[in-house]
Amino acid sequence: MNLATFSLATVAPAMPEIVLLALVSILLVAHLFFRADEQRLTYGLTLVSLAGVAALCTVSGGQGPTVTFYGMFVSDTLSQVLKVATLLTVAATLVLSRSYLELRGLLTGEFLCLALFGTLGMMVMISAHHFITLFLGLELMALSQYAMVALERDSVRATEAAMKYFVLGALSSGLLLYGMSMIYGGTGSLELSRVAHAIEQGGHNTYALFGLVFVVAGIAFKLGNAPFHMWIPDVYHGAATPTTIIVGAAPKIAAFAFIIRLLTYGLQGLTADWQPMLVILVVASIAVGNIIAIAQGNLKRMLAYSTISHMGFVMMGILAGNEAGYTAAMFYVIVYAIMTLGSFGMILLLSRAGFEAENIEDFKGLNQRSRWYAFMMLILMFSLAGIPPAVGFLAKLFVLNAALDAGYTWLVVYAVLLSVVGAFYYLRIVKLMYMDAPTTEITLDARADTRWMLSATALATLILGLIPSPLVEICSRAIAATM
Amino acid sequence: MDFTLILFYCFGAVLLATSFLVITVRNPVHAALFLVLAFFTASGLWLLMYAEFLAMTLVLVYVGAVMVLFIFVVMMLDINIDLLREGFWKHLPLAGTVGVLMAAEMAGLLWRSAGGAGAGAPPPGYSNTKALGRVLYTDYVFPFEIASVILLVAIVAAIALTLRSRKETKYQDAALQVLAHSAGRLKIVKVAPETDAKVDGANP
Amino acid sequence: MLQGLPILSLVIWLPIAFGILVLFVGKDRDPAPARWIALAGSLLGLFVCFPLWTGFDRVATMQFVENVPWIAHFNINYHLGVDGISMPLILLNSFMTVLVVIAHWEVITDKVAQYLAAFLIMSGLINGVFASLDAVVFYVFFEAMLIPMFLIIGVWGGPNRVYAAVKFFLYTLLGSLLMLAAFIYLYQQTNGSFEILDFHQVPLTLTAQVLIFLAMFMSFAVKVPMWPVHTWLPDAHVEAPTGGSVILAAITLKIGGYGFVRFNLPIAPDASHLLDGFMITLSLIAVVYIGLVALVQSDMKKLIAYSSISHMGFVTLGLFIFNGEGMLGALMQMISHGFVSAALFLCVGVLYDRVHSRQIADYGGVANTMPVFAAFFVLFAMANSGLPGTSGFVGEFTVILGTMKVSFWYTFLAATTLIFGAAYTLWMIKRVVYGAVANEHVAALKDVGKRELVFLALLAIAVLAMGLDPRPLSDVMNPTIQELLRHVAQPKI
Amino acid sequence: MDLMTLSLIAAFAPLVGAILAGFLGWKLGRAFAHTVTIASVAISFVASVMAFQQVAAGARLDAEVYTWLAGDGWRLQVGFLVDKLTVTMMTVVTFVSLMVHVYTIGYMADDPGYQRFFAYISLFTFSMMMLVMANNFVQLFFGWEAVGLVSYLLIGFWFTRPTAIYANLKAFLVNRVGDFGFLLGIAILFAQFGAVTGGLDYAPIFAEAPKFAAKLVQVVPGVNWSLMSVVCICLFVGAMGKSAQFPLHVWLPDSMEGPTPISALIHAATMVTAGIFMVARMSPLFELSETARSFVVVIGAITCFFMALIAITQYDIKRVVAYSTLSQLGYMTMALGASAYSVAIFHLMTHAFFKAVLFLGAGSVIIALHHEQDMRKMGGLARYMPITFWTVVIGAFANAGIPPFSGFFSKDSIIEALAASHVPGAGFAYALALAAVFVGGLYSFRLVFMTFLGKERFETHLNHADHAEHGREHGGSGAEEPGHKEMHGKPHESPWVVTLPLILLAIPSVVIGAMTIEPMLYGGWFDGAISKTETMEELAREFHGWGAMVLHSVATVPFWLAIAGAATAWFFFIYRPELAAVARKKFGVLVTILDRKYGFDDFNDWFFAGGARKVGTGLWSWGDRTIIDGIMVNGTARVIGMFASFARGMQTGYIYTYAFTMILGVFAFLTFFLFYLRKL
Amino acid sequence: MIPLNHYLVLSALVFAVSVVGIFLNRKNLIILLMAIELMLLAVNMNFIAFSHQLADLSGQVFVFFILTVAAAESAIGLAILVALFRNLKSINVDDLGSLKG
Repeated sequence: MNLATFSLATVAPAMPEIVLLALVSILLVAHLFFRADEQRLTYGLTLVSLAGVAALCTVSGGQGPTVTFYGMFVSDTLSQVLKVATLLTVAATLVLSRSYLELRGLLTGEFLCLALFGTLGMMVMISAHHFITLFLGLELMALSQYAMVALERDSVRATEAAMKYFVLGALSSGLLLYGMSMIYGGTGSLELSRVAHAIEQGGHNTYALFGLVFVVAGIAFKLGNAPFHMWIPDVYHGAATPTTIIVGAAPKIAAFAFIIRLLTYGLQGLTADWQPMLVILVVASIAVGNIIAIAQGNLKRMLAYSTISHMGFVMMGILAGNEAGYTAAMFYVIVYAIMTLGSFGMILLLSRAGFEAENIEDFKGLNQRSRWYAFMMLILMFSLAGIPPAVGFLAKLFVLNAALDAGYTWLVVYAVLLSVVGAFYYLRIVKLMYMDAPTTEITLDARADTRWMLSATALATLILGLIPSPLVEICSRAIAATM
Repeated sequence: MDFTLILFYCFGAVLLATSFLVITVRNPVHAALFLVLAFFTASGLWLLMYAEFLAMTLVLVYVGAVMVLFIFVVMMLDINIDLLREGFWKHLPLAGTVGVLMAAEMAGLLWRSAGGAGAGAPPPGYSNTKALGRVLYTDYVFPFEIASVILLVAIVAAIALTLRSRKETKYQDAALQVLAHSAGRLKIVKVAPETDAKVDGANP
Repeated sequence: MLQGLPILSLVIWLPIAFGILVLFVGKDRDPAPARWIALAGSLLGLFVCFPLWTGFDRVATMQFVENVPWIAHFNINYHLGVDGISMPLILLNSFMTVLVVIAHWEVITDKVAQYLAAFLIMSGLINGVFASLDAVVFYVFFEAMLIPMFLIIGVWGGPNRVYAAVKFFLYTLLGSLLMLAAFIYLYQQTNGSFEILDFHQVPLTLTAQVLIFLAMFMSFAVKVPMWPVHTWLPDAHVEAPTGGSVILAAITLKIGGYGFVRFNLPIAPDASHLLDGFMITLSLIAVVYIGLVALVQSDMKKLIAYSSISHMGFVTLGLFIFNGEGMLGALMQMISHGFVSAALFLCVGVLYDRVHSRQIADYGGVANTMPVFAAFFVLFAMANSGLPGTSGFVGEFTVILGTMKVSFWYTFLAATTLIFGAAYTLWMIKRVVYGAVANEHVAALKDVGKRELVFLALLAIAVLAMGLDPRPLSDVMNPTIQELLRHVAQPKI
Repeated sequence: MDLMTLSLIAAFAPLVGAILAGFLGWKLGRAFAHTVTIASVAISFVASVMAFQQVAAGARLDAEVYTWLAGDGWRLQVGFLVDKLTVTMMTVVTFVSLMVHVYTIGYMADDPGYQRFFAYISLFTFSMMMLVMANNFVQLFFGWEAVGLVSYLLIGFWFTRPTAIYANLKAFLVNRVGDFGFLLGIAILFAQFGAVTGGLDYAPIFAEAPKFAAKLVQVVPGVNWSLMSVVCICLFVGAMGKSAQFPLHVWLPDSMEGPTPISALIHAATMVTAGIFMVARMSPLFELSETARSFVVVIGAITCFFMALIAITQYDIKRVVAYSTLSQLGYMTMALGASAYSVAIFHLMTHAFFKAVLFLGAGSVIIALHHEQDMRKMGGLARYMPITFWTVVIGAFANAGIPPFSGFFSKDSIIEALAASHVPGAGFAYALALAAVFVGGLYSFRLVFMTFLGKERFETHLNHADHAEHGREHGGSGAEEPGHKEMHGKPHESPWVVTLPLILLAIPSVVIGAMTIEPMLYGGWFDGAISKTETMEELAREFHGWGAMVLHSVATVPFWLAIAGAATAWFFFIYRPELAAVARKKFGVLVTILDRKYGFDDFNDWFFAGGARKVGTGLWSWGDRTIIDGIMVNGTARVIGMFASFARGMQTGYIYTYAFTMILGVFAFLTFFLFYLRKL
Repeated sequence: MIPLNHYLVLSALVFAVSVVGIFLNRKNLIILLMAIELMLLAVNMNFIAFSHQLADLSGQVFVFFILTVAAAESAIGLAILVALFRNLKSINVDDLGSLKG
């Protein structure tokens, strides 16, 4: 064992993480020196950091998987793409929520630093090649998020949500770890490639199978699949809307990476065993998400339930167990992140000082108040509902295609039927915006950055719907490089 | 049945009993103390597996730090203990059934699994701590760094969540005082005089 | 003049581009620019359709083909082309869009730009539906079209518009999603092709065919609509603004019929043969049952809506008797119904704009105050009852000729439309147009203005021209029909 | 000019007239409207006469104008068949139409819809020409429906009258029932012959038909019917509708709501005879099915006799004539059934003239009395309007079949044909025909006597209560009519535009029978157009010239029956007018039955109209709204909604529920693996 | 020596007890946090048992990290608890029900 084995070459693949960590540390110290009304400097630096790291991601990292840090860390096209997506999502979240946070005094250095720490956790997860890094990345992300949810600390709702999130998150971590321990016992290794190798060599492996059950449960929790979904509505609802986006958008990308690394790479040999479990998750998620969402009057809760159903679809792509399925799921999850940004961004846009526009009723007559944003919301809602030409449709199409390819015809039909139920509540929003009279005459006075970012996300769903090929290509290349 | 096995059963029994008590006793302070006992027995069990470093760490970190924190918080939050046990028996049957069933399923499954004699004692001169230390800063340097970040996050989070300036405390901010000027304090409002037309309109 | 241009793309995207332009240019305060731009857009849209007619070779192959990869990874191509079945429908749609723009002029005063944009965009999307040769592209247009229509019904509709709009949307969505599942299945079967023409060729087991047939049936039967999935239509029609009803009746229903021709029949020929009894039964129920239901409607639009269902029953009947007469009749009926139902809805719109009621009971003796209008209304009513010399006759007659080759009793039931169709239409005419002036509203009516005269006259010319000389149209359709019948006759199992 | 050009001119000139009058009439005025339409119909008439001459000289036209629709191996065309049958019809139609056009100038002088009316009748002439000149079934059907359309428009011409718009709707729908059968017949022809004939042209179908004479089809499974019988009966159902044969006759009396000129033109002389013409045209088909002919003869007999009976009890002058028309159409139908097609056409022609006279005469009376139609309020008019009187008398004589008026020849030939026919039902028909001759004499002269002779009742009629009662009695027919309020002085003869057509039509009513019976029936005039039949041969054997026929008639039963009818009328309405009321009371039940027209209208209103509405309402409220919308559509939505609220309740908000659910999930997975997959 | 399955069963039982503790306890959030610690203890025991069985150190390293994370976790958990208590004046699990449905 020689401590001098570290060289730039071994560290280079992890450069984005390292840079980000360095920047966060600087920020953490620096923000203490800014006056309370100068926090926009911290904010600006945060955005710059995110953008810079994203740029760094695009240049560093090659095609094939580069494993470094003694098998702890892998850099490949997948990680590159997902990291960029994550970083941009977080950056977009911050841009969207700036005015909201400022008005509520939440735009503090702590908030931004925790957001960056969470992002770092996601990046670690995305590049994980080892159970330990998977777990640590997950925890880094989760702990930051627990804290961020609770950061609105005078709010009963926020702290309650944080508590629930924390307890259930810890429970799921426990389940995940228990599963990992079993898999470790079954395969004798914690490194994913060796785990995969051991499973392929080993034939029937009770420990690994036993562990698989808990691992899948843990993953399902992070992604938000029923019956492990119950934190989602409460946390989405209770957290301040920017935090909701932080919890709801980028982490799904990371969770997807987690699944790819763990299930489809590490436990590839057990595909036939996790597929039936995923079927149950998909069936339950799509039903729970779509049906309960109908009964919601709070938009954040409704979107939370819609998340559950969307994650059911993502799982369906994974379920297919082939490259096309993973590509579809990846496409779906990225698209979903964009749609989440947009739809929650609308809530931010409509909110004012002392007013949360989170009830569905608040969208009444939006078309009269602002044609443009009503239209943006329309695109987003139809995208979420999976109606072309918005990209949500293509995402669903690819996933269904993969599932059908894997022989799950009945599941496809089932998903499709429940999508109709789902379309109902998205339509309800559109109906309120376009077909009801506004209850208030207050004009939308959100700041330009929020407005531009919101329009950008909404238009992105439309443009991606019309020109999806580049993203599809990226996803498929990323998945192909990993497999 | 050799001695270690007996030791295992003893520790095992105590561990199970204390864990059960942790979740059932009325007083959270008692629960914390039972948890401490559980950790101690667990550390004993780990020693049986020659994981000396971790056994020590468990005692030091958990008993020494974490559980103290727990008890501190329990003490800090003035909680009405009597209320906390309401409805326990009501929920026990369902929760118990599921728990027992699950435990039975898991235990039964694992009992059936390949027993394995277990590895023997490590070779003489082997230091568990040394071995761990060796890999921790080489093979596991990356997770190690991440773990440190996690601790940092915990610090930041704990401070951000709990540190607060009390409302009743009065601070003087000299800078603000200097910056004060008349425009911020005094506002001259121009009131339009009532016009005749209005009077006429009101009194037709 | 337009040689070498991607005509079908123009046909699709030009109206959409104008729609977006209108959306941006249009101000709620001053709708005039939006109106003129929309008119220009619709006329231009119609203009670029002309090469489709003039340059169309009367053969069965796909023409004006454009094929560009869209999503290469899934082998989805932006593949467009028209044959003798789709081309007339595109013309019909572009024509109707012009009418709708003319018809809205003084009627819609609320959110004019959005209204027009919705119609222009929808027009382009519908053209896309008819021109797509790739299943996914088809589906995109097919679904996207729902959005503007949903808004049109829901925003500019009547009192119960929201219920109607949502019902319309969900009904249609339910059907179409199952079709999507079928498309995906076919994609697997063809080893990765979404080409509709490849779907036509792929061999399938009977079970698969039946399932595919039923999945697509759900989609197109809702669109047509066939009994018993028709109940969205009366609601949607009644609540929609006039323009919405026109497009809904004249065009979107045709998509259902078109879907059967383009998908069900050639993709699942054996299932089509197996289930023809089922389809014919539903069609005949539509003709008879809906005919009777139409008789007792007290709302003019509802009556016409039910009459549409009944007439569309002829389309499905004609398609599933598998002979040239039936098929030609069905297609003719589709075009004709486009003119006639649009005309009737516009007529009701003309009345509604003046009296703000659609109830038959609120009218009576309209002919006294609006003689010119009454003449048009009666003409269209006659076309609706299938009078020879009007377009309504061509399809019904040909379908009846074809049906008789299959069964006397099918024909017998189908031909009852001669009686029912006349009964409900003319009874309405009797109560609305004829009689003494019923109330002061009717007494105060003003006859149609120049603008209204334009669209009524255009439709009247279309109805009569098609009734008197349908041959050019049949010449366009026939080669495709023959090819289709040949294809359907070959088992695919 | 060649025949094709003539045909085109004859057919389309009225269309041009109609279009000009219709579109420009409102601008260019009344004179323009009637000038242009009369000119166009006159042109058409001249062209028809020229065509007649050419055809008489042996020319024949069977040619396509354009292909209407084509498919694989079949095409449907618009084309003209001009043979002797056609030219006969063309001449009659255009002549009567021309007369009616002229007459209308007088009759409609005060009407605000003057131009519209001219446009309509010209359009009608065009439609009728298309019908008679068709060389194929499609065009025939076009004409068939087009005349129906114009009839609809004209019956409802005074559209503010509730009765008029009731009548026109009824007429259209009843006709549609007939068309329904007609269309089925055409469709069967196409289905059976289409493969060989490649379309629906007459010539190839007639040529092919004999090969199918023995073909059987199973319309009702298990029952073999002759194909030709099915076809012919279906086609005849169409004729029943258009020619108002029992039980589809109900529309014709109501159609009298229209202005009188069109009653004359459409509902007496031309359109209603389209069915007769059609069957005659189809004679090659009907000759192949005895069953069908038997059906035809029975229907004709029933119509002929029973409708004549109703005419006796009617008081509305136009309705009397209308029922008389029904009866006469019954004669023609019987002739068709008896295979005496040319006789039917012959009667069609004579009837066209004399019935036009009767209607126009009645119209003349109606103008004179300012739109009074009730015969009880007439009487003694002969002295005020002699021309009308004499022409109507001629019409009545012809109608009653008194020699040597034209009606005699045709009617007597029909009775002869029935006697000679061997088709089943001919005997029955013969008996009823004879009875109808008596009734015909009775109602014809009742009309003449009540209207023109006897006491003058028109001065005292302006009693509103009375008027209202009368209105009810006739289905409200006498309701408000423009300009009908006060009687200004005595009635006087109508202007020349009214009387001239009367005279011009009365002349052929007298002479046409005698002039044309020989060439038309026995001179082989219709050879090649109408099938030669046994019946005709038998009649030909007995025929020895028109003079002999007149002389011989004195020795036959029909003659004396007609005389007896006339005498009875004289007895009751001139000699002992008070007895009429007594007889009415005595035969109360019978009179009620006749007054109620055998209850057909009530039955139709109750069963068909009411029934359809009931069923429709039922299907709508139960089928559509309750079952499909209520249970299936909204029910599904409700169930999902209920399920959603229930499922929502599971999200209790308590951590332990959430944790419990998660653990249950894990537990389920474990159990699933352990017991279901047996993997662990 | 003690067979592997003994450890596994023991940790499974502890795991089960801790899980039951989470959903049985309806009153005291602190007990919940303790149950979570107990759960991690069970996991750790598993890892060490396997590590011992396989004579592979990585399991023990994992435990090391788990301990670290668990400490951080309890710190954050308790911080949240304190924040919650300030708002709610209670740490009764039953009082945590304002977000539901």
